[in-house]
Amino acid sequence: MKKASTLRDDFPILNQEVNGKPLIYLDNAATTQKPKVVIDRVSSFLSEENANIHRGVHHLSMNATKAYDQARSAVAKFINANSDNEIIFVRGATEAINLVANSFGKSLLEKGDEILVTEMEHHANIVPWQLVARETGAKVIPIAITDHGEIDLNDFESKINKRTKIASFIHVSNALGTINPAKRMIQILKAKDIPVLLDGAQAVAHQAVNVQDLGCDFYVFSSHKLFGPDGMGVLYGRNELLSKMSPYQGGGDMIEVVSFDGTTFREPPERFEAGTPNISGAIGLKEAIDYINDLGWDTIEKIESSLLKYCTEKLSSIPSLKIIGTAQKKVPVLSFTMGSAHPHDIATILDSKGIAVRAGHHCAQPLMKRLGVSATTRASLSFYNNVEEIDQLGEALEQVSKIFEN
Amino acid sequence: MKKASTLRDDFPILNQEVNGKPLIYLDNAATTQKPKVVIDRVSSFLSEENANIHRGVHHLSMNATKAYDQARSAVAKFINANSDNEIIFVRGATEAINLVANSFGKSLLEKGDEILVTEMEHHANIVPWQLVARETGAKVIPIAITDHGEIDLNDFESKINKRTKIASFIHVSNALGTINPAKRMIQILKAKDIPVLLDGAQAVAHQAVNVQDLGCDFYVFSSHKLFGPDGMGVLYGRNELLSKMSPYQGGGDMIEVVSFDGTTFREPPERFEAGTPNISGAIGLKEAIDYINDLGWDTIEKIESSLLKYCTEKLSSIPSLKIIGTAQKKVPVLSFTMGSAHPHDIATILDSKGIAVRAGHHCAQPLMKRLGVSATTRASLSFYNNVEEIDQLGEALEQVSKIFEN
Amino acid sequence: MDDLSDLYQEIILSHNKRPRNSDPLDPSTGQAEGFNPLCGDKLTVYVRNSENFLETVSCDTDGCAISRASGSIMTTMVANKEIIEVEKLIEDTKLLLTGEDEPEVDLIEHGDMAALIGVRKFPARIKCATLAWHALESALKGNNEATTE
Amino acid sequence: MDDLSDLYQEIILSHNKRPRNSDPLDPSTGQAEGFNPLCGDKLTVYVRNSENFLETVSCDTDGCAISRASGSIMTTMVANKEIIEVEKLIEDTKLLLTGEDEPEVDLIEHGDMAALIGVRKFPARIKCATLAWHALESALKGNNEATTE
Ligand SMILES: Cc1ncc(COP(=O)(O)O)c(C=O)c1O
Ligand SMILES: Cc1ncc(COP(=O)(O)O)c(C=O)c1O
Repeated sequence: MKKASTLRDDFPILNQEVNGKPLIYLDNAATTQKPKVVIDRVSSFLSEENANIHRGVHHLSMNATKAYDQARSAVAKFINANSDNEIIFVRGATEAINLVANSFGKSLLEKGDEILVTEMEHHANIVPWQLVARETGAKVIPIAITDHGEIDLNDFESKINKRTKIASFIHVSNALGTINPAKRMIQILKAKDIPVLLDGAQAVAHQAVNVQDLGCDFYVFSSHKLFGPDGMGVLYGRNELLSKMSPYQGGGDMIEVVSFDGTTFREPPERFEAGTPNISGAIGLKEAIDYINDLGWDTIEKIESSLLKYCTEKLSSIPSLKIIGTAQKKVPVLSFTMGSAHPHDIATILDSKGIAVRAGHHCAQPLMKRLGVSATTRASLSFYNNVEEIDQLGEALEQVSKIFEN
Repeated sequence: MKKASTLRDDFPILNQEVNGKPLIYLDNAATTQKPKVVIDRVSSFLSEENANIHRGVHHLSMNATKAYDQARSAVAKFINANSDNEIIFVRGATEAINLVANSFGKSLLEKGDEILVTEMEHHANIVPWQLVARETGAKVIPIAITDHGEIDLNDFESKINKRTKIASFIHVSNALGTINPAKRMIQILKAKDIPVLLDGAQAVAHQAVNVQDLGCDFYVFSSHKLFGPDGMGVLYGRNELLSKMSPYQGGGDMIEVVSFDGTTFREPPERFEAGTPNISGAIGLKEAIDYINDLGWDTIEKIESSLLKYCTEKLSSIPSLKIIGTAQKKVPVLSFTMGSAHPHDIATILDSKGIAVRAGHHCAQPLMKRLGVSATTRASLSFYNNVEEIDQLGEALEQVSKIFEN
Repeated sequence: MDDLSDLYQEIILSHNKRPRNSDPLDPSTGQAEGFNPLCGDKLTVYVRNSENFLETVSCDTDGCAISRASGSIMTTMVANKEIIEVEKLIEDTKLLLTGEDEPEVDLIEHGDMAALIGVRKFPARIKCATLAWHALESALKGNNEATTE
Repeated sequence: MDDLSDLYQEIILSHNKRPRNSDPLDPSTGQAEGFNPLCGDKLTVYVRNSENFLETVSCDTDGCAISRASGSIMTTMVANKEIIEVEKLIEDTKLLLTGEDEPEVDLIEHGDMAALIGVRKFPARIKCATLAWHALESALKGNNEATTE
């Protein structure tokens, strides 16, 4: 097992100064940093192996195709899909949800039908459904959350009815860190035959995900939040559903026969991957998955749960600071407010000390409204962070308090 | 000015052996290779500057946002757009066409309306229109081409009528190399107020493109065919049209205010860039554009036109070989057939000699049908190719002739 | 630390804590909203003016210290002035905050806005400082929305 | 060059030039199309069989030398055989072309298909060699489409 203290060295970006101070990167929920092996793999692909995939008989193309297919297999294993064909490569979680909303939702939904989401969704899991709702006459129904930032399970059950045609909710909250009881909720939904999409954008970097055990129909995430390259993401879909869905984008590679009299489409996953995909992105994502597998979830969870505990205590010791999101089960994401100090001012002050956090609505405006705040400051940690960094964060926040006389 | 003979050294991938022979890469229409500066830029971004863009107050995020915006400016200048806001970053040419078909086409088209394309389109410029046609009741109407592989301009004019609501055609043919008289065609279309999309996927790597001079409403291309990273592409749209178009995908960054009562959207380009984009891809594309600008179109066109001439002569000297696509104006793309030798067998034989070409329908099945072939072999050149490579190609094809007793 | 104390000066913090002229005007002749979708800052500027003269202004801000202070300072600077003077002040302020060259600060001309010059070192925050001024411009022109992007 | 001459042997080239049994069967008891969307190879296999016995087979191929030769050789190997034998031949051929281990070639068992063993060195082309066999399998099962992916 690797020592936590040396893990940082795997991430070249962490070794730099910002505003004269060592960089303390606490914006991992926005995007994670990439280990050197991932960056090097993208580089070596582009400088030694680059070719377009599919249809190519020549050596480079064959090898690129093989590497792309292997990336698909690695992803399938990573989330325990039943088959490689259940893995569709997209740009990111956002595109994956849009794909399902269009290719699955649109044909299913009728006027008056309901799409169940929660009050804590990321905009990526609200807006695509609103767009489909507008076209079909369906409605987006939010499940209430508690003041701790947990899904209100009573409200959840009460919102399920005969018009509920799809449920789509966040596995782990980007703004609060809450780990939702997805498996239990899915059981309830599946008992009523309601298809479920889980937005795993914030889940995959913190815990093992097993889509078959969860029982969801669709699962989505982004590579860039999983230590992999940007411009790459994954849609998992159960084959039974995927194989009945109509294409999303049209173009090369997703067709069987094209003629002006009519066109036939290939089976999934190809049906949903029109045009040249992000090949180096897929190959880089595989490298990131290999890195995580080498490290092991036990190690990651151990480091992260102790960081979460330490950081929660540290922040709680600052009088004017209020942690937003105090669910029982959390990943190391800490949102907070500090009296009259506005999150953007806090973030600017922290940045001047080399500390990168995010301030704002975290693409969750309805959640902010529900919690009665216009914005929060968010520190989101990963396994490469450490307690010294959290101490620095604490000190900087004390100074914020001083400046704003909280 | 750089010497052509040293240009190869800028492309690390070219310096390798395939099947024991030096790689001769003649599959540039499928994807181009990347100069070292591009690969290094992607690498340095990921290892020193990686952050999510927008909304980030901290140093890394601000700089990443700036670099992303600069990439947009570089693209705008490269194709002479009127404003940076007319440049939308997408995955590739395929996605760009799908975006226009959906956000522009769908609201415009009614039952019986006609979408004008040509018989030489890539599937990427057929299938998205067929999908919208299916939803709206419009029809996709192909303009005939001549036996030389040029657009039949009489047929073009005769196909324009009152029901013609959009024209979308290929600027340069990926299968034949034909450079279409886009400007002249656009003038005719615009005189009748018909909006025009130009598919520039194969044009941008061979000649300067000036969207304002061409007069098109939309222009699309892929970064990976322009010496840039994969998973990145560009939609240019005239602001007047873009600003009226409804969103394509929904999610973060493209919204103004999200609530369950209703959501408002930002102006272009953000409206059309939902979720985290391919940031390193955009930054790498800028580097590719800088590389091309340094090299200069004069140099590129000079090299390529002499390569085209040389290669055309070499291939024409092989008795059984028939060049498919003999337009007056061409980029250095040569499709051909050879008697009873099937393109896949030809490609395999060439590959055994280290020569990478493509065999098949080149994502242009209707074109193949029109020309009465089921597939062709295609050698597509770039400025880093040279006459020695073409000589090798010629020799290998002589051997193909021998094997198949043509 | 120097840049930081430059930014969060006493005068800024005081305007942030107790913004001047933050109540909606009644009666008013115009108003405009300012919105920065990148960070969520939101404000409304109210004006009471004739064709040539700006009588009074208020600015109600939901946002960071920089945007609140900037709006508050603005209201104290532009009231009771000829429109033509106000327009010049708007231009001067934009130049002060965003001009390419390091500005020469004229305490008479720039007034308390001079305190905001520290924002130049914080590019991410410049739009916070200009938001109220853009909204004022819109309100005077009879538009009712302004965003800084 | 050795791999290449292995692949394009005399016997393959001859089957490619003059495929055996390439006309549609009439009457036939079943047929299936084979299609490789990656390269466009297309073929139709026709069978005339009873429950236990395969009387005759034909294969009409629009494709490369490998797929044409493979289909042609197949028709000469499987006709006039018990279905059970044919099924074994199909399995053996798949193993010959795609099995993990380097196969031992049995000229009696594999017949002319042994000539196609060279394709193992050309992974991109293996599906060309198996396409006809997949289609035969489909035709015997009463399915009418097979694709190799
Ligand atoms: C003319 C043309 N249009 C569109 C495309 C699609 O490009 P991409 O696969 O990068 O989306 C291609 C690529 O093959 C092309 O050659
Ligand atoms: C919970 C959640 N869902 C979806 C997304 C969208 O991911 P992307 O922007 O990579 O498409 C994010 C990213 O912020 C997220 O946190």
